[in-house]
Amino acid sequence: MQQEQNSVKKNLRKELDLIFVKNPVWVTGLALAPAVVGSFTVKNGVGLSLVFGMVTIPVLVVSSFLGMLPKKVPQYARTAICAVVAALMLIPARLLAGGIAPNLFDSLGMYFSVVALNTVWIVRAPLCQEKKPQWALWEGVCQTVGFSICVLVVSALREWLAYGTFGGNSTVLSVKFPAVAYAFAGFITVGVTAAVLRWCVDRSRDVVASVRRQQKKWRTQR
Amino acid sequence: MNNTLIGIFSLLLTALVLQNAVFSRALDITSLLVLPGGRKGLRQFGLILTGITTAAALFAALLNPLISQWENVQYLRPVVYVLILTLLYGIVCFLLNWKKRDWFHDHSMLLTMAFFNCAAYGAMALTVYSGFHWLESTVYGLGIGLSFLLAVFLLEQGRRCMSICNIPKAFRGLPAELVYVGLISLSLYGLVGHQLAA
Amino acid sequence: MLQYEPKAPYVRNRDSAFTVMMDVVIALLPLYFMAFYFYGLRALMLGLASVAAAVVSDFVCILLEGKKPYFRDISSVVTGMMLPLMMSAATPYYVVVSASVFAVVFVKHVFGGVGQSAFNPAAAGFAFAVACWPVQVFSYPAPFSSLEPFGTISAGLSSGPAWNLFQGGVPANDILDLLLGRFLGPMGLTNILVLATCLFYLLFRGAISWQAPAAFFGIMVLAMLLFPRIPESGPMSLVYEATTGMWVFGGIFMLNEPGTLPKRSSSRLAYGALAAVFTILFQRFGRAEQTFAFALLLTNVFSFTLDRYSERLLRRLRRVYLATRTKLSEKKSAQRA
Amino acid sequence: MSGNFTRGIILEQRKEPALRRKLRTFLNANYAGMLFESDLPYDGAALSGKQIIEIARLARIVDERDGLFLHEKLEKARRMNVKVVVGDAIDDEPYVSSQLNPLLFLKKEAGGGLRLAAKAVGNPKIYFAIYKNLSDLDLKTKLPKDIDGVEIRRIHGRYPAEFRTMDDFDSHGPAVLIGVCSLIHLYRAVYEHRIQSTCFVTVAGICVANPTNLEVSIGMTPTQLFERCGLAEEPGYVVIGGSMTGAICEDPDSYLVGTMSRAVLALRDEEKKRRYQCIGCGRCAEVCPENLTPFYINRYIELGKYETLSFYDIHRCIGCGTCSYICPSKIDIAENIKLAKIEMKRRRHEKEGD
Repeated sequence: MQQEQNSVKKNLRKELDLIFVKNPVWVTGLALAPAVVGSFTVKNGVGLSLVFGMVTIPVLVVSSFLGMLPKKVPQYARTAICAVVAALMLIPARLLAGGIAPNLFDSLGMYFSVVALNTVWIVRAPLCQEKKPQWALWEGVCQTVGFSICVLVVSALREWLAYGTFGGNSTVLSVKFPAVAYAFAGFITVGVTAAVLRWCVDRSRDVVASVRRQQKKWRTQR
Repeated sequence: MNNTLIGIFSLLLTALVLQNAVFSRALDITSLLVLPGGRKGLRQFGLILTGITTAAALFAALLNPLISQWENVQYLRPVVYVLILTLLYGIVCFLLNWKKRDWFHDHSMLLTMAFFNCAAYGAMALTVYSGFHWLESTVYGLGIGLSFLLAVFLLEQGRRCMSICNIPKAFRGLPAELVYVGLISLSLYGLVGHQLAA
Repeated sequence: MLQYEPKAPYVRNRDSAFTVMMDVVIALLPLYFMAFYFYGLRALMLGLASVAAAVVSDFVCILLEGKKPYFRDISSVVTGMMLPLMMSAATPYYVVVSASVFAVVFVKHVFGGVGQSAFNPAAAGFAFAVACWPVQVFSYPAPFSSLEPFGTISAGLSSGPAWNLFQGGVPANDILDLLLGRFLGPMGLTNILVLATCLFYLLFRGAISWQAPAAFFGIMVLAMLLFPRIPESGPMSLVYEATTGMWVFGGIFMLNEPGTLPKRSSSRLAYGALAAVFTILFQRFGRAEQTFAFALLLTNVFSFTLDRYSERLLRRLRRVYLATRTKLSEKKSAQRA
Repeated sequence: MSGNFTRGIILEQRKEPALRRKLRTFLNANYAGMLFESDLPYDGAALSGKQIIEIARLARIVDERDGLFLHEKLEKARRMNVKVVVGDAIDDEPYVSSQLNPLLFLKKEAGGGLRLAAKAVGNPKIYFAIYKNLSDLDLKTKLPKDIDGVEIRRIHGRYPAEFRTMDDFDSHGPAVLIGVCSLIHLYRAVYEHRIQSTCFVTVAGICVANPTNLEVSIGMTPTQLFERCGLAEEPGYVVIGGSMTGAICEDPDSYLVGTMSRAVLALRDEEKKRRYQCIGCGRCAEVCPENLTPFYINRYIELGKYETLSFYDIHRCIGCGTCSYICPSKIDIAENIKLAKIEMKRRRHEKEGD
């Protein structure tokens, strides 16, 4: 019983790493295309995260169910089923996006649909076949949160610098950098924020390690 | 005849440089940056991708007149495209699994990444947005694939150059490469000007 | 006895990294003098703001990297001095400052600081400024018009002869005015005679090598003479392009930036030629009136590769040379025997 | 003349006061007794080639160019049927004139020694080789056209000239280079049956009051030499060998000057060592006489990527130090390359050992 609880905790914690330490975009470099070009306003960022969640979570869950199929079914057939699911999930995502903001689809253009073919599920779906459905669901949620955080941070930064606004509301910024909304600035912004994240993670690791060392010292002194 | 040739050539150049799939649209940047297998793997991937984008663009152009009469076509178009890709993927995998089992076993992940990919989808979507007929869209699809190969070539130079740079620890690897690609994109900006990525 | 251990050789050249950079700074000073002569105090203030921004951001970056700050390195001063010269004298301060911050932080220090930059910082900074504020960068005040050092500019701004060329027309300026730099243009690089003097100073001092500029200017001049982009004769086109284009300044100062220039002399020739080809292509098909900075950024990508190919060629030649030499000597000894 | 177009650096020679001054002797007490026993006659003309080689062996003469025994060198040259014997007085490094000065002041011994060596090898052509630098306009000593009837060839061009000497004599056929000092010792061995117990050393440097060339007994210490020539000030550091390729002498009181020393320099600890970062100017590649790219070699050494170094042909490096000389950032490129070569050899041995 104790062991089971421990493993549950361990699993929960392991997937939580996806939010910062193993962030799918910043650290692993998956699903970069929408994060780089699509995210130049916060609205776009919200839209992208929404589609990402609506596509990735079901696909990962379905993939874990596909793991229960007999071994005779080849891997490529399973991937194809996942792709079909992803494509079908675009329809409700589109409807939902239209409900939130009518012009969201137009401002995202191609990148709205490109999210359906994001590399996160292409890489993770085969690995999710060995997982139980609830863990696949949890992983999908964590991936979505990680992706959303990245996209929201990048898009907020870019919108603020490019248009001097935040989610459409004007803020205090006397100088605007219109070029930050362009594709090249997207690359640079994602790169620099990734470096900042890595720097923070390294720093926090150092801090945690030093705290642990200190605790050990006290314990041995006692 | 001459005019069509010139038109096709200029279209190819446009797809290669002016609307480079990687530098101005960031399509497929993930496979460019994180695909394992080194230089050789990336080149192989680029070749496979070129074939796929060409075929996908051709199919999209052929299917476009059929589906454009549907109701709510803008809802269904992406779905149809992904389904076409899936179908192509299934057929190719089946054939390869049947005929060249060993090769397929080694390269199945590469193939999956190349099929379910922004570039393949982008080739289909962009040809339809631009209203090309089938020859033009095939050339455009080829151009997208070739532009990925061009990006592979440029990034190879960048990786070599960065291998002797004393890059700060936080930037090493992915972030520095992203900034590098961004600066190449900036240099191409002088050629393109600002065009909204469709 | 010794604080440190000196290593062989014990006699060293007097030039140091400081003096090499200082030569470039000295070569840039006459351009600032010209800018001051044409546009008054504002030109100098722009330069000062840019240099200050570059130095401060350089300092901050070095501290962030956890290195020791190091005041003998003045490469950021050079970057900061180059940037405003390429822009209009009426450019707002924030344009200049953000361009130099971009150049130092996102181009120089991301790739490891001085001497290791994969891209030319000044070119990237200028490209960023053009991408963000093309209007501010490319609308020029008339020379000798009084500009307020601070605050908004009251003098009228308009586009210069470079814009005419970009549009495919012939500028209406007097040739003498063009040669003396009295036309609407970037604040520091209109006078081609001063630029030529700077080139000769740098070459004479050994601060730059002759290969890259020779190949670059050779091809550029040939292209301008043979394939003019405006309906004019070759020599006239050359005069128009050389006086109004940024490529003359760029070929002297930015192309020869030591960090991005290839190291072998043969690859320097190829690099200059490649830069010229890209410059011409960007000029013809580009979407801005000054595209040299963009072309140079693309050329920088190939710097390391050119060196590598040059090295590979040299290796091959060396092997062939050694093989033939041993063969010859064997033949000789066989004859003697 | 072809040397004028080679790569390299133009160096200030700084030979002058030492080169102009007379060669002085500074010997210890037992110099007079250093003779070997032999029945051979004290006459060069009466000796056969083999006998001369035997005398060189008995006198234990060491060539100061490369540290080989003279008799071994001569024997090898005899076997190879050498066409040219060159008396080497190429002091291409600044301050050093310990071959040139004896050549000018001991003309008879040098010329005679070269003739003897030529006889030992089998009567080929003979020349002396002197370095003619592009910048030695300040040289007050007139260099003669011939020494004791032997023609002087001048090696032209920029600093690393010694490794180029062979190319100048290549047209004649195989050549052998012998240092002038060992030729003088050969002459003495033949005519006086004297064992080599002395060597020629330049004592110079900014801190030396009277820079001079000395003939000293082997086994003196640098401190003694400085006492002989006088120190203008306390030296910052002492260098044994040339100013370009020599080594630091850690302890001038106990180091023993030998045949290969060539020069003892007392240099001022002038400027504080300023360390700059590499600015990537590529001057090292411009001056490298072997046409290597020291910039990349140094960068890869710093990164520890030793496997790439063979691509840049690091084994062709002759260690002349031009790259370190020219470097505006004062990086010790030549030293780094030297250490890297040792490290690469060690790794190769380790690999073979496994």
